[in-house]
Amino acid sequence: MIRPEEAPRPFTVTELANEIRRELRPLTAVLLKGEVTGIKRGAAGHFNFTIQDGLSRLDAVLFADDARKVTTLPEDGQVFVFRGRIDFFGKTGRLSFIVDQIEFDDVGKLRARLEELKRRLDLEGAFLDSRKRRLPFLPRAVALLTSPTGAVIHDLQETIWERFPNMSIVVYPVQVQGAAAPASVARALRRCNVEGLADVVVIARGGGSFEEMFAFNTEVTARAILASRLPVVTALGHTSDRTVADMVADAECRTPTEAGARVVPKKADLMLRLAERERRLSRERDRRLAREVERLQARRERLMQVMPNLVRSRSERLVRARADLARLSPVQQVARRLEALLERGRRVDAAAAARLARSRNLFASRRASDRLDRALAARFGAAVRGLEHRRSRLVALSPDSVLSRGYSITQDAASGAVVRSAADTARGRNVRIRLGSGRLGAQVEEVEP
Amino acid sequence: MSQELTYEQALEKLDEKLKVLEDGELSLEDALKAVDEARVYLKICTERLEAAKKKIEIRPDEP
Amino acid sequence: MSQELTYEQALEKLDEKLKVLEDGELSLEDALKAVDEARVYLKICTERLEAAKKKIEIRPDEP
Amino acid sequence: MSQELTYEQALEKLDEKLKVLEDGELSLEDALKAVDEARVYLKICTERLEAAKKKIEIRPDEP
Amino acid sequence: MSQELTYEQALEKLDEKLKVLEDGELSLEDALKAVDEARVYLKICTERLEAAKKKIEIRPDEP
Amino acid sequence: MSQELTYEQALEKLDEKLKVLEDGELSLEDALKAVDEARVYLKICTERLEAAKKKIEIRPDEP
Amino acid sequence: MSQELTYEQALEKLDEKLKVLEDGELSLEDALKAVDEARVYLKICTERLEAAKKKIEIRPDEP
Repeated sequence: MIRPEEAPRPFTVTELANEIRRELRPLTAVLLKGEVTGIKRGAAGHFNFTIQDGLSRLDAVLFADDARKVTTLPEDGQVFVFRGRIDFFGKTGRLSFIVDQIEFDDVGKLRARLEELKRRLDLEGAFLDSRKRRLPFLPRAVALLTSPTGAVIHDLQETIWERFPNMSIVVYPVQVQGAAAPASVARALRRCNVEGLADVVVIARGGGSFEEMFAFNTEVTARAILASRLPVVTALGHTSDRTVADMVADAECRTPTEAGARVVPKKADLMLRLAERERRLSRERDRRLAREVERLQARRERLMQVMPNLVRSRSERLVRARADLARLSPVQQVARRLEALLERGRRVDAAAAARLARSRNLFASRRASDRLDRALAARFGAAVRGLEHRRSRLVALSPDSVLSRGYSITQDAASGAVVRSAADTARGRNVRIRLGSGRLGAQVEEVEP
Repeated sequence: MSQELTYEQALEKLDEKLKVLEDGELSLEDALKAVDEARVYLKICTERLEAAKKKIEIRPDEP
Repeated sequence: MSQELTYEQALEKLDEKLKVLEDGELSLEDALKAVDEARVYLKICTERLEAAKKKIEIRPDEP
Repeated sequence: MSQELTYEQALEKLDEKLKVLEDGELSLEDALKAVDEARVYLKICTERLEAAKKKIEIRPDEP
Repeated sequence: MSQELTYEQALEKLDEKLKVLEDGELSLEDALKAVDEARVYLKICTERLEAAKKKIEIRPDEP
Repeated sequence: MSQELTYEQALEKLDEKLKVLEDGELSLEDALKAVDEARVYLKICTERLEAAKKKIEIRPDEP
Repeated sequence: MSQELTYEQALEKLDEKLKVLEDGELSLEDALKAVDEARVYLKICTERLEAAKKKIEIRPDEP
């Protein structure tokens, strides 16, 4: 559009060229299908080629930056669907189609090649969980393989530092798109492993079409990931299809944010958990000590209990023994024996009394005194009777017997001669006269012859 | 001497005298003498007996 | 001497005397003597018995 | 010597005496003697027992 | 010697004495002797136990 | 050696120690020792958390 | 030697002593000895425990 105030003045060529450029600007993100021809690689890394369809042709350029991003590089004779814009270069006066994306016209064929690669890798066991490396729990640093230009670095860094404020991040800038991408990724991975600055690798990009993601479906990338010593996490953006890189990676995330959370723990959580462990440790230690204190206390109590028991049972034993001794003390025996002695004493007395009684009876039975008296009486009786008898006989025999009749006998007192006649005596002589009873002594006074 | 005769001796003497008297061979004087002697012996016997009696009668309650 | 006789000996002697006395063969004097002796033995026996009685009876409560 | 007899010995002696006493074969004097001896042994026994009793009774509260 | 007996030894001796006493075969003198000895052992036991008690009771608050 | 442990290894060791401690089968000495060791691991863990420096390093592709 | 016992060893010894004491098969003298030994072990245990406690109190906030 020419502004009115500028209308009267003629364009310079440059002005017109610029005008043309401006006018062409709406033709951006144009999809163009055509065959490639006359491809040339420039020193700055760009490609120049022509896109034709048999009737028409357009000059096309793929700048180095874009060349690194595209899924595949154009090849002569191949038909692609290019995305790009039309630009006019005043310097050369040529109209060019500036390619920023290249897609295979025949995606089916590409997918078939991809499936074949997956099959092979699968056969090798490259997808097995068992071969996958474990992510470090807490990496010293995180290596990030991504495009240095995207928002990926920022996202990841934000995520990681939010979780772990003092985490180191080592960025390995790589091409994540385009024909050079697989080699770029593989080289960076090797460097990561060699340099060992980080413990885990995140390969990230901001997503894209099948073609844009194609670098991550190449065998070169897959092999590089498989060969990595360090665990590899993919974060390739919101694609519906998993890439081969995702499948061989040790962990697969959708976004850099997710990957950041995956590779770095939350420091605060870790500290909480460490604090929790410390609490447990202290608690265990305290519990252990408390338990020991308790155990010792229990033992102390048992010991304290055992000690009186030690004496108690024995004291009881001695009390019993004392009672037994009192019971067995020969008090009863003594009493019994005293009783027995009394009995013996009685027997002694009884025996003595019996003996005495027997002697007395025996003695009494003799009636010695009576018998003595009787013997005496008998003896005297006999004697008296014998004397009486003799007395009688003497009286009978005595010449005196006549005297009782009044006769008397006179005897000479001196000679005892019986004076039978007066002449036998003389006067003055003493005579004795026997009478019937008694005698007389007399002196002869007269003699009468 | 007669005092020393025992009762038995005196009784023997008495019996002797009695026997002589009973033989009747004696003169009157001898007979009278024998009678006197017999009487002595009789007396001795009697005394002895009395003495013994006394002696005995004293003691029955004594022992 | 009689004091040294035992009760049994004295009793025997007493029995002897009694027997002789009861046999009646003794002279009066011997009889008297025997009676005397018997009485002695009788006394001994009686005394011995009394003594024994006393001896026995004294002590029942003593030991 | 009897003071040195044990209770058991004295009891044995006592029983011996008792037996002969009860057999009744002893003369009165021997019996009396035996009674005396028996009483002595009885006394010894009794004394021993009394001593024992005292000994036992002294210590009821002793261990 | 008895002072060197342990509680158990003294107790054993005490039991022996008690057993013999219980068997009742002892003469009185031996029984009295056994009672005396039993008392000695009982005393030893009691003393040992008292000593033990003291030893134990001194330290109630000590471990 | 412990200095070369990763946070995870140290944490694992710490957890091992904690587990045996919590199993409660250790002797007191071993438990205290385990507590000490656990603390060493705890310290390692803490140090590891602080070991990293907040920085971003760009390692441009060497041609 | 007992000074070189660990807490557990001392505790084990203590338990051994306690067990025999509680079995009650020991003689009085041995029991007293066992009590003494048990006390020694208890003391060792207590000291070890106190030492451990003190050690901990020195570093209460150390990780």
